[in-house]
Amino acid sequence: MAVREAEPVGSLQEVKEAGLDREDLLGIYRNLLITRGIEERGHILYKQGKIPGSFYTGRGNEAAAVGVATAMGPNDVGTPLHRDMGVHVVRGTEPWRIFAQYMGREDGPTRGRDGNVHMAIAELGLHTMVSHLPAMLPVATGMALAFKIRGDHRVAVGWFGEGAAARGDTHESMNLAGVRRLPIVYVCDNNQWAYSTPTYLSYPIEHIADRAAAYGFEGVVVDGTDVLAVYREARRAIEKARAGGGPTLLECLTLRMEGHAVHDDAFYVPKELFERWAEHDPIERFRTWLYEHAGLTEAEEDEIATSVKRLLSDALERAEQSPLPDPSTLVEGVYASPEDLDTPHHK
Amino acid sequence: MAVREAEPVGSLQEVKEAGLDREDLLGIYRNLLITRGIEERGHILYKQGKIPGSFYTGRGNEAAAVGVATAMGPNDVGTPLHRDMGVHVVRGTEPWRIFAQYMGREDGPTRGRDGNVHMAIAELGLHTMVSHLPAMLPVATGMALAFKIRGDHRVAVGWFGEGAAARGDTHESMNLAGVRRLPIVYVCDNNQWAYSTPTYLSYPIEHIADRAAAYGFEGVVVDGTDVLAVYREARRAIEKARAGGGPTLLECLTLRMEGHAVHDDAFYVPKELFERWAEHDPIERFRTWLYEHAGLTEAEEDEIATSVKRLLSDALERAEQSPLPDPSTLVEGVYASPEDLDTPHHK
Amino acid sequence: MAELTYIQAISEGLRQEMRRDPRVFVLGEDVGVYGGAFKVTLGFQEEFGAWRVIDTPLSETAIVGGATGAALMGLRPVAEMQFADFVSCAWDQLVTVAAKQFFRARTPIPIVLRLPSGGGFSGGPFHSQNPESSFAHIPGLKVVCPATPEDAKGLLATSIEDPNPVLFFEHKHLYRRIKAQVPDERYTIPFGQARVHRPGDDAVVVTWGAMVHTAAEAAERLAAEGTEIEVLDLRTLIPWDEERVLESVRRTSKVLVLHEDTRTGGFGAEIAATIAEKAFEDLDAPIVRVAAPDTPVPFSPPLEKAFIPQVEDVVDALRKLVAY
Amino acid sequence: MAELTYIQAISEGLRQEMRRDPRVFVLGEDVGVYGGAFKVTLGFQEEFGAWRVIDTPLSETAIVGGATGAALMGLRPVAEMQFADFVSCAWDQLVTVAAKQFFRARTPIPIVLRLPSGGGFSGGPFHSQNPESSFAHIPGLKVVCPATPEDAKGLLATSIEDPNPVLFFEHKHLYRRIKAQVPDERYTIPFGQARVHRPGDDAVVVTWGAMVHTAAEAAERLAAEGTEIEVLDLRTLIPWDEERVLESVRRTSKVLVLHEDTRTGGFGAEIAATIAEKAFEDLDAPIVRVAAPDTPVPFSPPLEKAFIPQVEDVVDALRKLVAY
Ligand SMILES: Cc1ncc(C[n+]2csc(CCOP(=O)(O)OP(=O)(O)O)c2C)c(N)n1
Ligand SMILES: Cc1ncc(C[n+]2csc(CCOP(=O)(O)OP(=O)(O)O)c2C)c(N)n1
Ligand SMILES: [Mg+2]
Ligand SMILES: [Mg+2]
Repeated sequence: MAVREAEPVGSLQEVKEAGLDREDLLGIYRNLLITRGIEERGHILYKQGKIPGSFYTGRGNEAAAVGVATAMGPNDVGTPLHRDMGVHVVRGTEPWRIFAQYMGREDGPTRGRDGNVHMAIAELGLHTMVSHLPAMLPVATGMALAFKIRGDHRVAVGWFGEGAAARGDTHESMNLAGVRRLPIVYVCDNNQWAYSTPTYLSYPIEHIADRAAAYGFEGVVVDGTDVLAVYREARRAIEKARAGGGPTLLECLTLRMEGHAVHDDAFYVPKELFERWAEHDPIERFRTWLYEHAGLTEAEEDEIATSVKRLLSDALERAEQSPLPDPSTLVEGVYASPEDLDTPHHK
Repeated sequence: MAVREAEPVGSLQEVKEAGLDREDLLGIYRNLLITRGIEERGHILYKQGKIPGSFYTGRGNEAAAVGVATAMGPNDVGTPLHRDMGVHVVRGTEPWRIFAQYMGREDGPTRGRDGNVHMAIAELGLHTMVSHLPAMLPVATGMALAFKIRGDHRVAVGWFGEGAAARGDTHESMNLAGVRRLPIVYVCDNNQWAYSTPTYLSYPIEHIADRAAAYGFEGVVVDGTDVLAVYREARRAIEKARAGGGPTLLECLTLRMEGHAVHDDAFYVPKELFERWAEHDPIERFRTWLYEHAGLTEAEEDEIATSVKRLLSDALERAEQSPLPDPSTLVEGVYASPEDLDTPHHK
Repeated sequence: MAELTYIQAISEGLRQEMRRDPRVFVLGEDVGVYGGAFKVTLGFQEEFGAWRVIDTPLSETAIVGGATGAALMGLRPVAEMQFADFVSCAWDQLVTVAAKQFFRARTPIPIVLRLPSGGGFSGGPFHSQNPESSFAHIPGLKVVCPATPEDAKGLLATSIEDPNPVLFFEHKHLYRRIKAQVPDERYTIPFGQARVHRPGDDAVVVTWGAMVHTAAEAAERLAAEGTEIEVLDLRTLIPWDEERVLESVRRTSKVLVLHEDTRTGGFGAEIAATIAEKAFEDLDAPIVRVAAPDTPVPFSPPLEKAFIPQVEDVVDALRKLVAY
Repeated sequence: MAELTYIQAISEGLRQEMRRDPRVFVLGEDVGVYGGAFKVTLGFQEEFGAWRVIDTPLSETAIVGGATGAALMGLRPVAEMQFADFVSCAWDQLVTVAAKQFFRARTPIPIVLRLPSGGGFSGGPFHSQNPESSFAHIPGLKVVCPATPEDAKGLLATSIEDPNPVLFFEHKHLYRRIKAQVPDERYTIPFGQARVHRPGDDAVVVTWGAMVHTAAEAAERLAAEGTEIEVLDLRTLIPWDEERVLESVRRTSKVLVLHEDTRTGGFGAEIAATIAEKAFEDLDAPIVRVAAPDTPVPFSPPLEKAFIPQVEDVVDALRKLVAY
């Protein structure tokens, strides 16, 4: 079973068929700007010494993250990773809480227990990553198992990097999902590098998506800088899963446009590669598309840019007012109490 | 890359081309008898209460094990499993030591530290399995890595079952071997059952060998009851690896002709399946072939059968004289001393 | 009330939970038609169907991760490891994801892992281990080690109710060796409450799992000599009943900590260390530990006998302790 | 002699071993061109080539299993985990294969795992752990935790020479914070010999890794008050220098066990339990443990400060101990 390489998206008509109206498109654009904006501001905060620990961004991956998340249904769930800020944004995580998370404040989703994009808001259907890659894939697979057991029409989305594809967790997850035809979409953020490791040292085949054949389901490769193509393919895969068609492995091809983390200048990445991919900046690309196909006006563009700027400035301000966690609370909350199961999920 | 399904072996000429003369063929036959004989005697010993713990056999898998081992070169190494008694036999493990192992005696290869076929003699190029399946695949891969690093013209052979194919170890091993084009042959003993689990609950594709494509190397399916076909395919794969051609995944298709272990009556296996495969008994099949293609005479057959019987009786007698281990030695030998590295391997 | 073996109590208890709560489901290798390696779930698939008694591929990581994900979605998975030894293949899922998720995200992970553990039948290095101490060191996990049929059933119900990841160690050597009257109706036994298996004032043995019975036998022998030993069964290691242990130590002034797992870094060290810190003034003798030596579990009977603490070992150690 | 940081000492030591012994090679994620996450192997690939400094896929199991297999074939692999935390992904290979293989088969597994461990820089729950205690409980593994540049180099050489699997914990917080004169030539430091980091007779702190420096600072403060605390650096946990610890306990009669890892079931419990058993009569006070609370390692600075034992915590505990 050969992998399918997805076509780019051409026309507004095509997009309409995929279920997006003009407002949705502007919403996607806005989410792309918020996504990048959060990480750019975070980077500045980090340089200002306001963010402890390390700092990661998903520059170059915004369209892949936003595209997939936009395709998810309201009751679908996912386990996004460190390049997938866009997923949190699309699902409605308030930016001020993300900044609070970065800064280790009490109002971050992990209340200072964890940092970076190691966070998620369960009420939004997201569950926080762990560092150990891709240990959340078996968990996402278990979510899909729960849906299958209960007959829920819900889908789980599990993200992993092309580097982490090498780990056994990837295999065990996809095999179980294949055997049980679980409603799950595996999304590979293939940004061509795993820290300093190039793809040919991570895997010996052309596409990670080729491996779907090893588990009896479909593999699709999509240009991860084309938000609409990502959306279309993700939606197809999600709705197929929802309809009982089993898993899909969707590989989003991008380039990690910065170092692995802020401390890494990515000296090992050929300059020309950066230059080449800079021409495919996902946000630029979509803006151009909107001008060409959806009649985006400069006024609209400005309005969105301004409102995003304001959103982020307000968020930052609010986050900085969030207190640091109280050390006396540290030992609480290692174990859940029965009341903690009083959630809609656990009824 | 589709998997290749190997042809059965037809003629003596074909076998000669594969490097086996008539004496070799009789040797293979003899090894098949020894293999089955050891396990049959073991089974009796077990019923007599002379073997502690549990007991496993590889009935139905003798040709697969003997065929692969016969194809290995003298300096090649391997990590055979619980259905692969034939590998130990071919490599020269003395039957009396195997019986001693079964009975937990001092002269078993693990000196009573471990039981069953959890044993191997390193000097013969074999390294003992652990129960955790298939945790020896990464180890076998590491052996191949050592050969590659040193430029040795040696090959590692790693065995796994179709059930254990689901574990992450399988994936991590094959991926590393594929990336580094290591001199290794992965042999899948596909006996259609993993304990009580049928193949369709273990993996969702037709052949385990199809997965070789996920790692950029060749997959081959062979009838595991045809010792000569197994030999031919194993030899091709091993010599390809030796020549720098990288890994091969060789799947030997058989049926596990008994329960998972002695306590299991395999009630869950359809009777007709057993009946159908009983017609393909690997030893019967090869005996018939020898009569038809290699002019085996009844006298020869008797001679071999008698000598094997004697070998095993003597072995049993000798094993029963082996002492039980001295409990006062238990705490010795958890840690190696520098002298333990005074072996040809570690020079 | 019915007389049940330890394994029947587990099986009955689990069936009762599944009848009571449709969210409870079982997953593991060969748990369906085969009923699990030890037949705990025999007949379950017929009663509850193939989607509540799920045969998985040979994939401990997928089993534990899968249980974790299903728990996050509101189900109550009870996952079986075929032998406790194989949980090593899911170590990362347990310590990295399940143990830390509530602390980080406040999303509870109510999963139970059933872990047939322990030696005594020549299972060898990979079918005999007692890995409870490794997990007891990981904050976020709970560790349960019942020693009797009543406790096995009651603690299993509590484990399934508990909103945290619970490692439920079932000692294989007790499965069919011990029987007791077990209530028919559902009941729970709170975690962290030790049980006096046998009263006594001359010294106390703190232990759990199969060693409770070894200790009791040793105590019987000493009783014949006029020495009364208390046998305290911890029942759960995380949480463990520190208070009750300290009470016994204060009363008897002499304590022996006994476990089947290997000595160095075993959970017995934690108990001894806690006593040494909190009941120092009450001790009339050194705190003695009796445990397996620091080796893998050997296969051959004489070696295994030398490995697993025997009644005589405990008797000898207690005699010395009482005489101190 | 040259003044080297702790990390330079490791890097120099490793380079020296690789120059000396062609069987020694390095494997791990990003160890080649990038020189490893902490740059320990920077420039190694240029010097030794791509087949002695091997960039692996992101596969801890393949790394540890691969090292094991290569060791069985006569090489001397030094495997790097990017952070010690990630060794959880290779737990099964270590406890099931590497730890037990010599006992079972008498085939030594001379591998070294380099494990950058420890917190203090807001690394959060997955980049700050000290998992040495988990491994110290597994018979067959050795556990090394150097606290100084000299020890880091010397113990690394010993680790590479050792015919067993060695877990070499490098404390990240020491990497660039401490410097010392380190001999240029190769030298080894025997396992199982504690080192007196600071002499004293009023009480002894038994510790290892970064906590040696915390203890030393605490001891300095108490010295100003006229109390002399011995700081004993274990250097290796398996084997650990029981004799030397007992000697100090007998001399000072008061002991505090300190570690950065979490308290319950940490290796401190083993040390305390051993002392409680073997030096009971020599103790003038309860055995005190100071360790991290039983939580994952938190990210936010005030929480992390509350988690990792601080100099003040040690000072307070020592004051109470000495006054007991
Ligand atoms: C199990 C594990 N080993 C090592 C690491 C350290 N590490 C963090 S990110 C990374 C590279 C990941 O590459 P990839 O999966 O391609 O994701 P990307 O960062 O490129 O998005 C590594 C090795 C880790 N997080 N988890
Ligand atoms: C990691 C692990 N989990 C569970 C088991 C228990 N177990 C022993 S053999 C077996 C089935 C193995 O099936 P397969 O790999 O097909 O090998 P076969 O026994 O059929 O030759 C199982 C589940 C094990 N040995 N290792
Ligand atoms: Mg990547
Ligand atoms: Mg099988």
